[in-house]
Parts: sequence; structure tokens; C-alpha cells
Amino acid sequence: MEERNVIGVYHLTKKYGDQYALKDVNLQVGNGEFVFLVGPSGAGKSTLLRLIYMDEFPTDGQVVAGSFVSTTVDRKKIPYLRRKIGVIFQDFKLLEDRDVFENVAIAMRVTGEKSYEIKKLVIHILTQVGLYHKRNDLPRKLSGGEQQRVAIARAIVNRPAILLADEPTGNLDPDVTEEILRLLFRINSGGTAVLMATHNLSLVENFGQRIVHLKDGIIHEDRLTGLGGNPSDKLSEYRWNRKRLDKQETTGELR
Amino acid sequence: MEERNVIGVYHLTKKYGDQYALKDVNLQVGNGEFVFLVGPSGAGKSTLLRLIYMDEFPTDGQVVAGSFVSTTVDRKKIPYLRRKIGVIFQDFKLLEDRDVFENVAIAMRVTGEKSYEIKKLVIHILTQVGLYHKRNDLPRKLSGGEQQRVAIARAIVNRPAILLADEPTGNLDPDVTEEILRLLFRINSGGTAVLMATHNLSLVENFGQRIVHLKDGIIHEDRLTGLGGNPSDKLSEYRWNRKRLDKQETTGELR
Amino acid sequence: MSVHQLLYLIKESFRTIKRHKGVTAISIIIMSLTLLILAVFLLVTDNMLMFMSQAREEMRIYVYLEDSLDRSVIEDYHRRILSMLEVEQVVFISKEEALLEFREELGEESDLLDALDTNPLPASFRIALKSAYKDKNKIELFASKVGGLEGVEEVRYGKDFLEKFSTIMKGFLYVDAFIGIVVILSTIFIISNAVRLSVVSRKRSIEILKLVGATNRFITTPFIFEGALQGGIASFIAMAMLFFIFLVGVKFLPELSFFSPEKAFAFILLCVLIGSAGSFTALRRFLRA
Amino acid sequence: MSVHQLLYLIKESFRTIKRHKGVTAISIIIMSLTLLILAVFLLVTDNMLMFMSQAREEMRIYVYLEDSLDRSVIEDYHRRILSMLEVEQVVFISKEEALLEFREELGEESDLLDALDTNPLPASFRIALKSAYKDKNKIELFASKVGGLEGVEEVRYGKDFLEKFSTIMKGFLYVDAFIGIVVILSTIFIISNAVRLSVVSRKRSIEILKLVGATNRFITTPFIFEGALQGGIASFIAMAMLFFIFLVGVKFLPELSFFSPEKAFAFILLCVLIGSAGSFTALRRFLRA
Ligand SMILES: Nc1ncnc2c1ncn2[C@@H]1O[C@H](COP(=O)(O)OP(=O)(O)OP(=O)(O)O)[C@@H](O)[C@H]1O
Ligand SMILES: Nc1ncnc2c1ncn2[C@@H]1O[C@H](COP(=O)(O)OP(=O)(O)OP(=O)(O)O)[C@@H](O)[C@H]1O
Ligand SMILES: [Mg+2]
Ligand SMILES: [Mg+2]
Repeated sequence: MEERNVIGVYHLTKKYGDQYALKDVNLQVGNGEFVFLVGPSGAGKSTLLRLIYMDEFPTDGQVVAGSFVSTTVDRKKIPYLRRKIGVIFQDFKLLEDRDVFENVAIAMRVTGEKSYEIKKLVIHILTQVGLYHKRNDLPRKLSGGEQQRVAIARAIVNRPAILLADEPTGNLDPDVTEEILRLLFRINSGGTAVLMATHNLSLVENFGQRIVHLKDGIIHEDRLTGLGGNPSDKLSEYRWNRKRLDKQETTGELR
Repeated sequence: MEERNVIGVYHLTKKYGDQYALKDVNLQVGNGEFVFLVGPSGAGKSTLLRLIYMDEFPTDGQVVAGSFVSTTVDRKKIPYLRRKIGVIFQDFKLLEDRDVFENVAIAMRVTGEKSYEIKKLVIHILTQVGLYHKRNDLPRKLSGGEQQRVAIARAIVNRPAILLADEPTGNLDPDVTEEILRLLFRINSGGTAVLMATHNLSLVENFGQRIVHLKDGIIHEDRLTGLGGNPSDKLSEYRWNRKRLDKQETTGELR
Repeated sequence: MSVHQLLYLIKESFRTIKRHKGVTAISIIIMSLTLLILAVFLLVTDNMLMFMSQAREEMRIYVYLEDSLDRSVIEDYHRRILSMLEVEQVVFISKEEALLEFREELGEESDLLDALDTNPLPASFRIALKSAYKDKNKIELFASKVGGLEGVEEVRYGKDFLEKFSTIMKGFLYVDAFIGIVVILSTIFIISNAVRLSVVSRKRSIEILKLVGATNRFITTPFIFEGALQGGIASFIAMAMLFFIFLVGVKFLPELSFFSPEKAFAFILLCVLIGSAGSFTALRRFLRA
Repeated sequence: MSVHQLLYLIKESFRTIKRHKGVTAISIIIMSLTLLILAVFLLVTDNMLMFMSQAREEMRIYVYLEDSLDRSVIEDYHRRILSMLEVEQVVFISKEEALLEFREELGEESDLLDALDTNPLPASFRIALKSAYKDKNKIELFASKVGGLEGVEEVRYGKDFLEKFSTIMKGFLYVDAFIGIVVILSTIFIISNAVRLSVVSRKRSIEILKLVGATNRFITTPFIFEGALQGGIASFIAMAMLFFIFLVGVKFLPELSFFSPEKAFAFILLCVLIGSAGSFTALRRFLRA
């Protein structure tokens, strides 16, 4: 069972000062699953993601991401974890002094990939997010939505095993949002597990998937949209998800 | 007629390199009016706002904000324009080394307001956006939505004559979004003209107002919601969105 | 600017220093060390100049008299020379005193004077000129005037030495001025750049302040105050360190002297100015762009 | 680290320098000026040490002989002294040569020697010792050994002067070492802080690189390369400026000499090391936090 989960969060507690940001949170994300993380502002969504990519460590409890366990991980090995996890940061975190191409390429540079490989893939992904024509611009010359798409491109260019997306469509209009969503689904169907924090409820409902509802640092609800379903039974969930996704893709309902 | 408009944009063109960000845009916002500015990513919304608060100047045409005219303004006087315009920046632009209180207070500090006046008003506004308990925290300790609310508080604390809001709810959940919207409406009814750029179409539809639709730097449409219009254009889309959202909210499916 | 605002801005500069403790400490240390080097240079120069003026002070003109000269004539000459405009002081040295002095000068080798039967040294006047007349040409003029007196064998004032000394001193002054220019420019440059880097590191804050309606004065005031404070603290530290070095150095060169309190104070004041001017110019460039 | 990556990182450091032209230029100028001050100090020290060793080099021991001594005995002594372990060179100076030298020494005042009837100066050996034996105690030992020879009137080697000279030199060395420590520490501190500020200004980039999976080595390599490059360029500029200063100075003090090429090269190499070490330590602290 452990093998099937790429993310495991066990009795996770995170305190800042004497304020709880997360309180005894339990969550497993299976290999290739797609999970929406919703909840009001300040609920702890970004904190949960930060703990998963091990930018911070739990006050209590444990996080397992891939083969990395928060309680035992060697800090020198964390870069290798980060290469397996693509993160779309809520505040983008683009390198201000490098152009769009390099901002996306950097995720591959750190792995020591060959230059022509990098070029090929980066150009491919920039075309997909509609920014090929902006490849030589610095981030500060981009609009908010364009910056967000650069952040998305960087997170997925490596085809990571896990994708953590923190409000990835907050600055995008509905059309582009749908396109990006389709991109994420495609990556997901390629085997990447996706955990996406969002406020965009219409989105969540449209692309009904597993939804985890966080509030005041506590998981309030963990369910499938439109289906009562037992959240602990991951398998049926998968099947159902896949079916929904397949249907959507074949019927072209999204456009 | 000139007196009634607090914002006047005449044949406005802005070029970056040889790319047009805005092309011959004409727009007047009356005193106390509330206008939504919508359009896809990269349409030129933020650029238009930047030109209004005179962070940049037109390649061609003219911007009038209050009594300041872009073609004749003395650059030394621009600070006085900025004090009349509250801006909610798309990327927040908080002062990283000052706490929440000071980030809001700074908008009054620059005007030379008395300390106890500042304290009174800042505390009032922080309570309204639900961040009174975070008043001593640095921005980096806040969640995305909390940061956005600080940016909102700073923009409105002065009760400016003009409020420019650039995607002010991109990081807020629907509940907080509605609260913020209500706040903006209240300020608007106090006489502040509001120009708000957003992607959140359901929002636009719910709070039907004047909508300006920008696309590729050109004003495509400038109309009132719910009123007339060609069904082939965006209107039907908006209605459809709104119905869906309403259904979700009333059935409480999300909670 | 209202009083409220000024108070706020002063408080703000202290708060900024507190918030950016690390950067402030680094820049104060950079400044103190640079200023220390400058101060060392100034102290060395100061002492050298003092040494030079002392050497000038001690310069004497010797008027050698023929052995045949009468005592009354000598006394007359003494009075006449003393009354001359250029003369500060005149001392008469008899033949015997001259021999004694020569013996002392020779030191270890003085025994060879024992072989002398007669005293070959002449009597002389040792004349100290007033400062204003210690110029090479004026000395020459004076020497020829005195040399014209009846019974004066020779007038000596170390012409060769004087010329050599003034060449060396000129050389020293040139080299010192050159090094001085390098050190002073370096100091100003290093300090204003340390300040500039701290301005650059707060670039975003400055931009935001402009966007919320701050005037240039509102933005610059805390920086200038900070720059002045840093300059003052750094120069005070530099002075203290220099004094410590001086205490060590004076053990080996007892002739060394420290800055007068006025000079030390002027130094610190100058550094306060450099600090605030550095902030100001760094910001001005920045605020324009 | 793969070859691709290394190539990328080297290219990256050049690109970073280009992107941050302003900051790089500022920090190179700060570094050059600081290094120039250090280099001036080193050159002055170098020349002083050379002057001191030359003075030691020129030190001679005089062995004065009684007038009664036979020429054959003198020749025997000559040979015997020359064969001594400590001795480098021996020159015999006859009474006549001694008088001539003395006359020269007196210069302007040599005319008083005309009053002499006989030559009071003795003949002597002028002995140069080997460097290894130019120690105060060893000289004394040697002097007593030679002084014991039959017919040697006296052995002189400027005992007073030697003692005074060595005290002054010791004093100079102390002061020089003290200033040296201050200057060297200042240099290292200023350079590493200039580098640190440039690291701080790229703090956000570094954090982001860490978040996308860069190892510490990936992050540090361009910085170290940059630091080395900056150190090299800055020290080269400093050397060039110093040479210019030297050319001016040598006009007034012809005895001055410049660094040997080896020393100049070592200086530049050292600065390359300081530059890269500065980057490395600045980053290490940073990456840990
Ligand atoms: N470094 C920190 N220090 C102190 N408090 C923090 C820190 N980071 C987050 N918090 C607090 O923890 C709570 C959860 O923050 P988090 O960023 O996880 O919220 P979120 O769910 O992502 O909200 P949003 O939707 O607004 O982005 C917030 O109240 C926030 O102020
Ligand atoms: N400083 C600049 N230099 C060059 N191009 C720029 C600059 N600022 C904006 N642009 C370009 O102008 C276009 C309009 O940008 P703008 O930020 O106004 O879009 P927007 O409507 O706000 O989009 P979003 O909804 O994504 O924020 C974009 O294509 C952007 O890349
Ligand atoms: Mg968040
Ligand atoms: Mg925008």
C-alpha cells in the first residue's frame, strides 16, 4: 500500500509561534491521482504544500514524498526530492534576472540535462502555455497571467512524479484556465500525481475529482465530487476519475 | 462633462518595443462610478491601470486622472496624484521589511497624517479585511490571500477619490471575495470611483455593473450587464456561469 | 514637511537600522576600516609635515669671522645683525666653543683632534632667521648682505643640504599628495558605494514608497539620516583604533604626535558629511531613473 | 557534475556578470582601490626591507693597526683574517688612504685638515662579514677574536650605531607589521563584504534555485568563479595603478624599486584566491540558513 502512495501525510502538525497552521492532518495521494485542495484564505493549503516539498519541516507528525521521509531525510539530498516534485508557487517565484526560456530551463539545468534536450523540451512546453513568442522577455515585462504560465511551464517541464500547484490559475482568464487544466490532466494521465490548491470552485466542480477541504488547519472533508464514495477506497476513486476524464476528453465537453 | 469624469483616457496607445500593449483606447470613468475591466491574460489591463496612476506614460494619446494630465504633469507632483488614487497591485507590492500595520499605515504616513489618526483608521480597516490579529506580522509570514487583503487595506485606507484594483480577489476564496466586494461597493457608494480588473467572470455577473472588455489592447465592448446585447458574444457565457455557480452555492454541495 | 512626519522619519531611520542590523553592521565595519586607513595616512602626513617644519625651524646660518677681528667690532656686528629685519636670533660662538662642538660631532673619532697643535676653527655667529625669510632666494640675499661685512671670512648655510632637503621634501610631498589623492578618492568611493549597495538592496521598498505617494524628500530623509549616523559612528571607531595604533607606535618613535582634538573632530564631522552626501547622491540617481 | 552542467555554469557566471554590470563594476572598483592601498603598503614595506638588508650588507668592521706593525705581519694578518669562517672580504687601508677618505668625508670642512703636521690616522683592515654572521652577538665575538691579535690597536664596528639602527628598525618593523595587519585584515574584510553584499542582493534567486532542485554546488560554482574573476581583474588593475604611482615616485626617490614579476604574480594569485574564498564563505553561511 505504501508503494501506491506518492504523498503520505501522517498526523501532521505545524505551528508558527503558538498558532496552528496545520493540526493533525492525514492525507494520502496515490500514484497518478489528481486531488483538489480547497479551503478559505489562511486555511493552511500553502503550508501543507511547503511541508511536502520540504521547504519547512513538521512541528509534529510525518510527511512522505516519494522515497523521502521528513523525519529522516538527509538535508543534502533534498535537491533530489525537488527534482521529482514540480511546484507551481502561489507567488510564482520566477528568477527576475533571467528570461522566460531560462526560467523554464533552469528546472532541467539543475539535473545536468543536455542543452539540446533542454531546448527541445522548453520550446515545446512554452508553446503549450502560449508563451513561445515571449521566450526572450524578462519576467517583469510580462503580465500577471503570463508570469503565472511561466511558473506552470517550469513546474511541468521535467514531467515530475508529483506536481504541487498552488492556486495556479488565480491570474488567468477562463479560457486560458481551461487550457492549463487540460495540460495538467494530460500530465496527470502520464502518471504524475497532482495536488492542486485552489479557490476557483467552479473549476473544481467542472472537472470534478477528489476534493480535500481544509479549514483552520484541519481536514474537513475528503471526497469525490458527484459521488458519495468512500474516501479511503482509493481504487474506485481512480477508476471513476479516469472514466470522467476520458469521457471529457473524448466528448470534448471542455470547449 | 469633464468635471464628472475622474478618469479620462483619450486615444491612448502604449507600445513596448514594437508590440502594442494598448491601441487607441478611449475610456471615461465618471465620478463615483464602478467599472469592471475584463479581458484575457495579456490584454493590457494592468498596463492601462499603470498609465492611469502614471507609473508609465503613453506612447501616444492622453490620460487624465483627477486634475492630472499625463501630457503636462510635473513629475514632482506625481506623489500628490498617487495620494488621490488607491491601487491594489496585481502582485501586492507589500513592503517586505515592515509589518502589516505599517504596510497599511504607510499610505497615510506619506501624507503627513497625525499618528493617532493613522492608528485609528488602520485598525478599523484591518478589522474590516479580517487581519487585525495579524497586524504585527511581516508579509512573508502571511498566506497569499492575507497578503492580498493587506494590499486592499492599504489601497482604501485613505478613502481615495479613485480606486484601481488589479485582480484584487485572485487569491481569495468566494466568501472573502464577497466580503471584499461588499467593502469596495461601500467605498464606491461613498463617492470613490472604482476601476477593477478581473478574470472572475462569475463575480462580474453577480454584481452586474458597467463592464469594459479589453482584448489585444483594444476595447472590444463597453456595456452594462444584464442589458441587451448579442447572445453570440460573451453574455450568454456569463449567464451560464452564474447559473452554475448559484446552483452550487444554494445546494451547498461544496461544503 | 510636518512635525509628525519628521518625527516619524527619524524614528523610521532607527527602525531601519534595527531591521537591517546585518547590512548596517557590515557597512559600518567597511567604513571604519577604510576610514582607519585614511586616518593612518593623514596621521603620517601630519607628522611628516611637522617634522619638516621643525627642520626648517632648526635651520641656522653660520657667519665665520677672521681671527684678526676685534672683540668690539664683533660686538658691533652682533648688534647690527640682530637689528636686521630677517633675523630672529643671533648667537656668538668663539673659537674654543667651535672646537668643543666639533669634538662632540666627531664622537668616537674625536681622538684624532688630539694631534692638532693649534685651533684651526674660526669664531662665528649662528643666526636663526624668521620663518618668512626661510626661502632659498631670500637666504641667499641675506647671506650676500652679511658676507659683505668687513672681516667676514665666509657665510655658510648648508646650501647643498638645503637644496637636497628641499628636493627630497618636494618629492615626498608629491608622492604623499599622490597617495593621498588615491586614498581619499578610494575612501569616498568605497563609502559611497557601500551606501549605494544598501540603497540598491532596498530598491523594491523605494519603488513601492513612490507608488503609494511618497515624495522624494520622504524617501531620502531616513537614508540621509542613516548615512550621517553611519559616517559618524564609523569615523569615531576609526579614530579610536588609530589612537590604539598610535599608542603602540609612539613606543618606538617617541617623536610621533596624535591629531589635535580639533583635527580629530573635523575628521569625524567630515565623515558625517560624506556619509549623508553618499546616501543623497546614491538616492538621487536612483530616484530619477 | 556533468560536463554540460559545468559548461553551463561557467557560461552562467559570465552572463551574471553581464546582467549585473553595475554591481560587478562597483565591486571591482571597490576591490581595486582597496587592493591598491594594500599594494602601496606592500611596496613601501618591500623597499624598506630592501633598504635595511642593503644597510646590513654594507656594514663593515674596521680593525685599526698600530703604526709600528711590520708590512709582512700585516700581510700575514690579511691572509689569516681572510681564511676565517665568518669573513667574506678583507681590504687593507693604509694610513694615506685613510686620510684621503677622511678628507672626502669632511667635505666642505676638509680645509681644517691642512692644519695637521702629521697623519694621525692609523692603517686598518676593512672587513665584510658573511650574512650569516651579521648578528650583534656574533660580531662582538668576532671583534674580540680579531682584537686579540698582537699589534691591533682597536676594533670598531659602530657599536652605538648598530644598536640604534637595530632599535629603529625593530620599531619600524613593529609599526609596519601593525599597520600591515590592519591593512591586510581591512582588505580581506572589505573584499569579502563586497562579495557578501552581492550575494545578499541575489538572495531571492538563490532561494528559488534551491526550490527547483539545485544542489549547493550548482549554486556556489558560478559565484566562486565570479569571485575569482573579480579578484583577478581587481588586483591586475591595482598593480597597474601602483606601477603608475611608482613611475611618479621613482622620479623623486630613484632608489625605489618595483615588485619583482614573481611577487606581482603572487599578489594577483592571492587576490584570485581571496575573491573566490570570499564568495565561498559568504555563500556557505547563506546556504546553511
Ligand atoms: N512563516 C510563517 N510564520 C507565521 N505564520 C505563518 C507563516 N506561514 C504561514 N503562516 C500562517 O499560517 C496560516 C496558513 O497559511 P497558508 O499560507 O498555508 O494559507 P493558505 O491556505 O495557503 O491561504 P491562501 O489561500 O490565502 O493562500 C495563515 O494564517 C498564515 O498567516
Ligand atoms: N514593461 C513591459 N515591457 C514589455 N512588454 C510589456 C511590459 N509590460 C507589459 N508588457 C506586455 O504587454 C501586454 C499587456 O500586459 P498587461 O500586464 O497589461 O496584461 P494584463 O491584461 O494585465 O494581463 P493579466 O491578466 O495576465 O495580468 C503583455 O503581452 C505583456 O507581456
Ligand atoms: Mg496559500
Ligand atoms: Mg495584469
